[in-house]
Amino acid sequence: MSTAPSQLRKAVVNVVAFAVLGALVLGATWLYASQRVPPQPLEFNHYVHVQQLGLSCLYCHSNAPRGQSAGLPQVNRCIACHNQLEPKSPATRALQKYAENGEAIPWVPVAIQPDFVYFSHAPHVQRGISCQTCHGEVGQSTVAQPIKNQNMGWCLSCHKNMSTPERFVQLSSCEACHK
Amino acid sequence: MSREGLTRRDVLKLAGVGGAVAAVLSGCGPMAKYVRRRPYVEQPEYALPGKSVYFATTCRECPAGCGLVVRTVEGRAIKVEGNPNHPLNRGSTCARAQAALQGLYNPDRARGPKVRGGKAITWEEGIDAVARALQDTPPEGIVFLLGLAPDHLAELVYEITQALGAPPPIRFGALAMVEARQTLAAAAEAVFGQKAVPTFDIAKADLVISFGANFLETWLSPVAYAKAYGAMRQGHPGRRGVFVQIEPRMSMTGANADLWLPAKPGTEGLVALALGRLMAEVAGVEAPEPFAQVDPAQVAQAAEVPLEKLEKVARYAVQDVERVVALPGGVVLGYENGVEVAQAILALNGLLERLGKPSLVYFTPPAGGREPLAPATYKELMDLVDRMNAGQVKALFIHGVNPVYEFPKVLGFEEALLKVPLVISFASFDDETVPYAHYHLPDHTFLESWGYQRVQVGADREVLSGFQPVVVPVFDTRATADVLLAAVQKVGGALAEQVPYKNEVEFIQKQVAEFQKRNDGIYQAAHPKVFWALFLQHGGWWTQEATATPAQAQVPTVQVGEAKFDRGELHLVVFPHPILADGASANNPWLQETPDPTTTVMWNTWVEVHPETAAQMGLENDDLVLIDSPYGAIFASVYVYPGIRPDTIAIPMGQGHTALGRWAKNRGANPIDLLGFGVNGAGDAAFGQVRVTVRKMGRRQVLARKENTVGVYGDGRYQPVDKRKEEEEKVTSTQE
Amino acid sequence: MHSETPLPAELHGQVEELRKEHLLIDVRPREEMNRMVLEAMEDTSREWKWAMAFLGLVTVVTLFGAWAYLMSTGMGLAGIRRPIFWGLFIVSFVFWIGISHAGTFVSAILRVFKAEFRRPFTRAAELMTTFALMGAGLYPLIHLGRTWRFYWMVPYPNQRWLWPNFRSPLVWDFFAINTYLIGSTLYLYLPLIPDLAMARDKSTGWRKKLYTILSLGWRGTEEEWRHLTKAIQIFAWAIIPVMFSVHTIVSWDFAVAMKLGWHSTIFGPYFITGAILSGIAAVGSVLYLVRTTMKNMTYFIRPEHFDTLGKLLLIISMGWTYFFFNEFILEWYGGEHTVKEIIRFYTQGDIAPVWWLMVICNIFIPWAVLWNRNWRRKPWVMFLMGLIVNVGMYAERYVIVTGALSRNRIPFDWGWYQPSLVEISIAFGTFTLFLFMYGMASRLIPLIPVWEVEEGHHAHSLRKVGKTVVPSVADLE
Amino acid sequence: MAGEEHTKWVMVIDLDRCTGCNACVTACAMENNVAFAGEEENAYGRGMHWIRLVRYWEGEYPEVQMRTMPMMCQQCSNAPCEPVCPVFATLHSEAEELNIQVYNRCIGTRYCANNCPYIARTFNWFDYEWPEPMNYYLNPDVTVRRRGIMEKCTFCIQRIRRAQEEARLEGRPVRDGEVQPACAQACPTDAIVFGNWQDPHSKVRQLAESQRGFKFLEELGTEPKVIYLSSQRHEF
Amino acid sequence: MYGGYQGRYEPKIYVALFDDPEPAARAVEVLREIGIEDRLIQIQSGVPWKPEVLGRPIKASAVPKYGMVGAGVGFLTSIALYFGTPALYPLRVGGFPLFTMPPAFVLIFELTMLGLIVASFLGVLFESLLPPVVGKRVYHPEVSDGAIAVFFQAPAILLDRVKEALQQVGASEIEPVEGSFV
Repeated sequence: MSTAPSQLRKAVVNVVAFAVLGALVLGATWLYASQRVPPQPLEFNHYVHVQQLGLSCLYCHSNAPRGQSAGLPQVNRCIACHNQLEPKSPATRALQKYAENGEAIPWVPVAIQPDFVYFSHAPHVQRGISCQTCHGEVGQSTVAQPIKNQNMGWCLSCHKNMSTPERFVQLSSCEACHK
Repeated sequence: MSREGLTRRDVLKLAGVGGAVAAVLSGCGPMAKYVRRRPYVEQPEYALPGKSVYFATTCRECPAGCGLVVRTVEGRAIKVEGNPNHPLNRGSTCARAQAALQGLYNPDRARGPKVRGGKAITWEEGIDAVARALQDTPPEGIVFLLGLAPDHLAELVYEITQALGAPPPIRFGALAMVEARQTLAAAAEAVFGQKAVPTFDIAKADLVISFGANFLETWLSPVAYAKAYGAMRQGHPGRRGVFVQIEPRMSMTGANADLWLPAKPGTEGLVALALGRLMAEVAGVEAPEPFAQVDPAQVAQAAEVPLEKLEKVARYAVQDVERVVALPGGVVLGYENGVEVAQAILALNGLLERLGKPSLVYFTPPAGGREPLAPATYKELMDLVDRMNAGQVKALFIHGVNPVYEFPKVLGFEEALLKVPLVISFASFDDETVPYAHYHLPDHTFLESWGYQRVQVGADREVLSGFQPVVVPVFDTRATADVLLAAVQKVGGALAEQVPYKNEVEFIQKQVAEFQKRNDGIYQAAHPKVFWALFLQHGGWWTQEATATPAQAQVPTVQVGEAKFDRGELHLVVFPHPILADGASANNPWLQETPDPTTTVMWNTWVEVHPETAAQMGLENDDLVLIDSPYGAIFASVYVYPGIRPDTIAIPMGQGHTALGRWAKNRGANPIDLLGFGVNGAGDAAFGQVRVTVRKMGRRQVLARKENTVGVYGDGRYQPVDKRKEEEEKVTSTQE
Repeated sequence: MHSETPLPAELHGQVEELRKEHLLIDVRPREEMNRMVLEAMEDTSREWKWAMAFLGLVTVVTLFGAWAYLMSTGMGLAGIRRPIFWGLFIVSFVFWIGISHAGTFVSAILRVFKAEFRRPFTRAAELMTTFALMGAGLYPLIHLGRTWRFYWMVPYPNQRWLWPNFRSPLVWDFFAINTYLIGSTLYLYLPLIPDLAMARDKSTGWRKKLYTILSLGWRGTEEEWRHLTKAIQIFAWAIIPVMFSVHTIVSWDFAVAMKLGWHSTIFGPYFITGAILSGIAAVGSVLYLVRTTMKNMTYFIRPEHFDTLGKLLLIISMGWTYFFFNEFILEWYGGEHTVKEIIRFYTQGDIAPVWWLMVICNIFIPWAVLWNRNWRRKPWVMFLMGLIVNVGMYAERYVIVTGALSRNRIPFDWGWYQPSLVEISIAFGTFTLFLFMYGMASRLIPLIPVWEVEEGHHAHSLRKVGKTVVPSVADLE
Repeated sequence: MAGEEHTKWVMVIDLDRCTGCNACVTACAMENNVAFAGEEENAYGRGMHWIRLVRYWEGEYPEVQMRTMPMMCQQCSNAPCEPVCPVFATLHSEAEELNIQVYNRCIGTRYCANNCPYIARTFNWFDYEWPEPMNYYLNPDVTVRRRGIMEKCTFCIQRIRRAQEEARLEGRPVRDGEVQPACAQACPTDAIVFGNWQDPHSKVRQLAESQRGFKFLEELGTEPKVIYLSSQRHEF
Repeated sequence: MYGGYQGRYEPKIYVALFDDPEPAARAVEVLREIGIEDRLIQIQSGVPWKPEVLGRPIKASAVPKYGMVGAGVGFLTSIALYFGTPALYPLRVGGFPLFTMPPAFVLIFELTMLGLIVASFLGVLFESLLPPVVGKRVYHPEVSDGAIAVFFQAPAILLDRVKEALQQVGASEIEPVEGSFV
């Protein structure tokens, strides 16, 4: 007779099981879809350059305060130091090969904007936003890693937090980034 | 963007262009889908990723010489803009200049030097071939066939031919043929005493009477004229210029007229004289000699123009307004009596001057006092073909012109070309002439080139408009001037002494240096390098003040006579396509896709037929017809066009390529093939005397148009097709 | 149980008369009806298999194949062009939404009004609703330029800070169609449960397993019946306004637009009437197919049904004509230039054949034929009428969607529309999809609601309970 | 930025100056990466032009007269295209008072295009190609649209934003005439003028107050931001 | 629970089949007279006979309540969506105010109806405990052929008395069945 409570229990178990399964599937999809660390042509170590040697980000990514993209270092900027520093290491040899051939190093960009998003470094850097705000502590890691969840909501929440409501009207207007 | 700001700020950036462009191409942009991202090997100081760099240069899509500013980003040319300071176009551009980037980045461009048959060679071999040609050919057997731009190359070639003792280069182009520049110059000599193409200052005019001149489309300097047209209409507060156009087929220019008079072809000169006589009558003075000889009523009847309209125009010109100008152009110069017709029309200006009206005609002072090499006449071209056929031409260099396409078939240039033992083409594209060339040594397109153009018409001051490369060459092409100079070096000896330039830039710098001494330019500099940098930065050199003065017009004695016509049913008007012009850039897809202003047709050739004529012949829109002239025949689709005389059909130039690339090839028809031999007094082609027969082919070939095919006639009220036909039948039956 | 007792000879005429007025008076025992329905359902003959295989194949090719081609290549494969941005897809969408009104109308409205003759074919009509709606629901997806982004219309929390625009009629559409699809599917399913239980009890093998799952353990206890009948009542009342809202909102897709020829206040009722017209016509056609292709169906689906449907069809056709007249006469009378152009285009322009087809199929032929009782009672006539009216209604949607778009305020940009092969293929594919789904369903679920038919048998019998007399089954409260 | 909150971009088109030369059409296409569709597609009415010249013939030969009118998105204040979009792919920018189209948000219902009384919108029927190296000229400031989405004139929003950014970095308001859409920049007769309505000294403001000014289909209540100056004709 | 028999006999469920509602109703009456309460009787049938006809207690269904609750949830959801999302993320279209009432009614109506419909359906399932998640429940397959099955739970000691009484009112057979009522 008194089976109703056990039925309910079973129903609850069913629902919970379904929810967990769904969450697992969705989570796996999200993990799959999120960005992962790409292999680079040269093993550049950000930690050594930034933390140990104390180089500023702008030394290599010199275009950030002036242009749209921060820019990737030219070969001769690397060579300028590496002619003296560790000229024998395999990575430096590979670097020299690029320099001798006059080729650009085919760096694989880590922080990628989709085609339909227009982001310019200049206005952000000129307003004194540090590189770490968006790119995280790249200097702490050996290999540059993409920042998770750098999506539209992330941009908007930052725009909202860092501006006045009047200014946010402009900063949240679609055409600010989508042209 | 701030154009003023840029020119000031980018002085230094532009100064070092020569060496720096080499590294520019390996840039990157955010368009990941289309362009690979790569860092610079050596980043030019002026090129910041994502920042635009602007280069001032000159348009070479037609010989006018408008100033451009090209926006580049990371070594790629992104957008052509007008140079706001250039005295000719003042920041504006036409459609052709806008689409020039599609010529620059055209996938169908010639990608490197070749010999006949398509085998690739090195530039060394190519230069050797040129050197051998210059060395081994007897000088009188060397012929340079050049287009109307660029002037620096023509001048360099002129020096080379002088040094060799060869005949001077021949400059020609289909556009020049229908513009009949020599006719205009000849007529101007008779009226203004100066043998050059005059500029008509319509900006200041209260009344413009144009006889066939399509000055808003392709004529001489269209952007400058369009600029002036805008000023004429609404540039002066409280005073709106009025515009009368007299031509058999309503061109885009005519479509903008307040009054469009479709005079019978061949009567335009008489209409001008009648108009002059009427003006004199209104003014109450005795009509001068050429005007006195006509009877306006008779002329109006012969020209099928209402006399009352002519009277009103005459009265308006004399009584109501102050500044009046009359200009000839287009098809009215294309009769055997074209010079006389032009004189009659220009004489109106003389008459008006006698009636106390100010002159609105001036001659653009040639830059540096040096007239650019005048274009050749049709007659000279026929002579050239004769010489080729006679085997007198041993080496033919072709640059900037596509004779197999642009010259009427009836001239026999193709056959003559086969008799020339050495033909070298410098075309940037694999055009129709290239297969006949033994060597194809492709030049850059103008956005990769150095050079200058001496502005000849449209500017009120001396203008030397400069070109500079805005990007590094996309393909393995080389400047023709450099090739010639390298060959000259190779030949050495007296030739090298007389033509002592190391390269093209040195030659140009030498020419430009002449202007350093001038103190009336927009800039001065003591050091040649700084002057050169300023020259590049400004996109040329011109004087600060307008120096052109109004030309005093005479009233010459003119016997207009009668225009002669071939046999045939209908008059033929061959006009330069308002967008494609002569078709040299027909492979720029956006030029093909830009609708024709009057018909909105894109991508094809159409035949304009008057609705009545079409009804009589049973033709409807898109019907394929065969157009047959005594000299050739083409197929094209009918466009029933309300703005054309019933006894006339019109076909635009620009299409009908059999080569030139994927977007131009096998598209439409080339009406130049219909033209014949006739020349006028100045030696220009009498292209207006051709008459044709039209035959229905019983097939339809639908024209791509922007307009829809219903509802655009009349006030836009839709009529079902069969009903319209009924009405047309009614019209024809009442006529019978 | 009612056993079949031989009737006295003198009563035959009387019974015949009764049958005409109250359908299915010649009752058969429940076992026999069960057997007949199951026999029809389990009749997976070779012909049926071939037909299903063929229909399935054709659907895969013409609908899904063409859709995949369209999606991978671009909307340009369709015949639409500027300024006619909507074409056959939207036409088919509106058409199928219209068809989907039949089931609800026949089942819910007749249920609410306790029209007894509905009983044998409510399920056949409800199935139409569900499948037609599924077909219709495909079209908004097919016609999207970027189908793979359709989920942006769904309101769900996301990182973009963006929600659907609830002011857009397309979002209303989205909600209305989903509500209607869910509602009508549940409305189909609820009365189906007892019949599935019946099938469970009487079948073996995989069918038994299937029906065990589908019947949800239905036993027919008093509790279950109480809740089920209550729920069916609620559904019948609730689904009617939803049905009206759906087609009204579909009509608002057009009516709210700043588009002459669309911007009409009469579109809501006009579309609903048209939908019911096409729906009822389609019911006639489908019932004919069911009756002729399935076993034992002549007992359940009878000329009386066709007769009644015919009367309905005639009435609705008149209603439609009334709205049609309103729509055109008023716009024409108003005399706005562009509207006149649109009407001229309808009646004389390129689209005129379609417009006149609509008038002939929706007015002239039904009016001429359906007055006649003898014609109405002939199933094949009603089958043809169903087809003709549906052709007419397809034409109506074609005219409204593409015709009005062909004329606008800028004569320079007028145009006209020609459907492309891909569009026609997809439109055709939904017809075969519908037939395929219906054919499959006819062999998988009892197409006749046996319990409702039996309920109908008892419906008019009053039972004495103690001292009171009550109707015996719940429905006749 | 002072004054920036009150920008209202307005375009004035002087039909008396306009010759119908179509330079604006080409300029627009080159600036905004507008695809070329080819002959067949254009013959079928699928040109991608963001701006077109609407042309009419008036009168009968020989009194026939051609009228042209450049027609593009009128950037209506009450744009009929906006509310019908289910996903906010086209909406009103409060910052610029412009009607904007967000390509990556568009799902391609094409409702906006049906609802536009100016027929200003074009649809990407296919993925259009710029064969290498023609893709080099593509403007990096403008999204290259893929198949299945709507596009339309944006008043060259990328130029507006660029000028604003430059002005802000230099700490000054945007000057009159500093922003020019590609069509206005190219126009050989200066028929198209662009500027900020809120600036009482701007050229557009002065021109727009001309007696010749009118807005196309103004009676629909869309409040377009393109003001046409009617053309005139001297009758002989 | 079972009066004096409790603890001495385990009650079992039996079924009696009837063809018509009248005998079934009489059977129910007989059972009640014997002392078997209504809650120990369950009737299964192939058509929804009215409880009055079968002499069973009349109960109201809870399904409408589910429906109301569902409608309420739908209504609140629609309000939250329609007024909540633009308030959080204001986007302007077509010169419309941010909150336009006429479109709100559309959304409110649709979601309310959706809530009503779905909740009513779920109500049927919940109230009838469908689908079964417990063990075997009493059932007789002849129900689907139109028979009326009267299930009753009675201790064995009463069985003979019950059988006799039921056969008097016309039960075709009385047999024990496995399973529970719910």
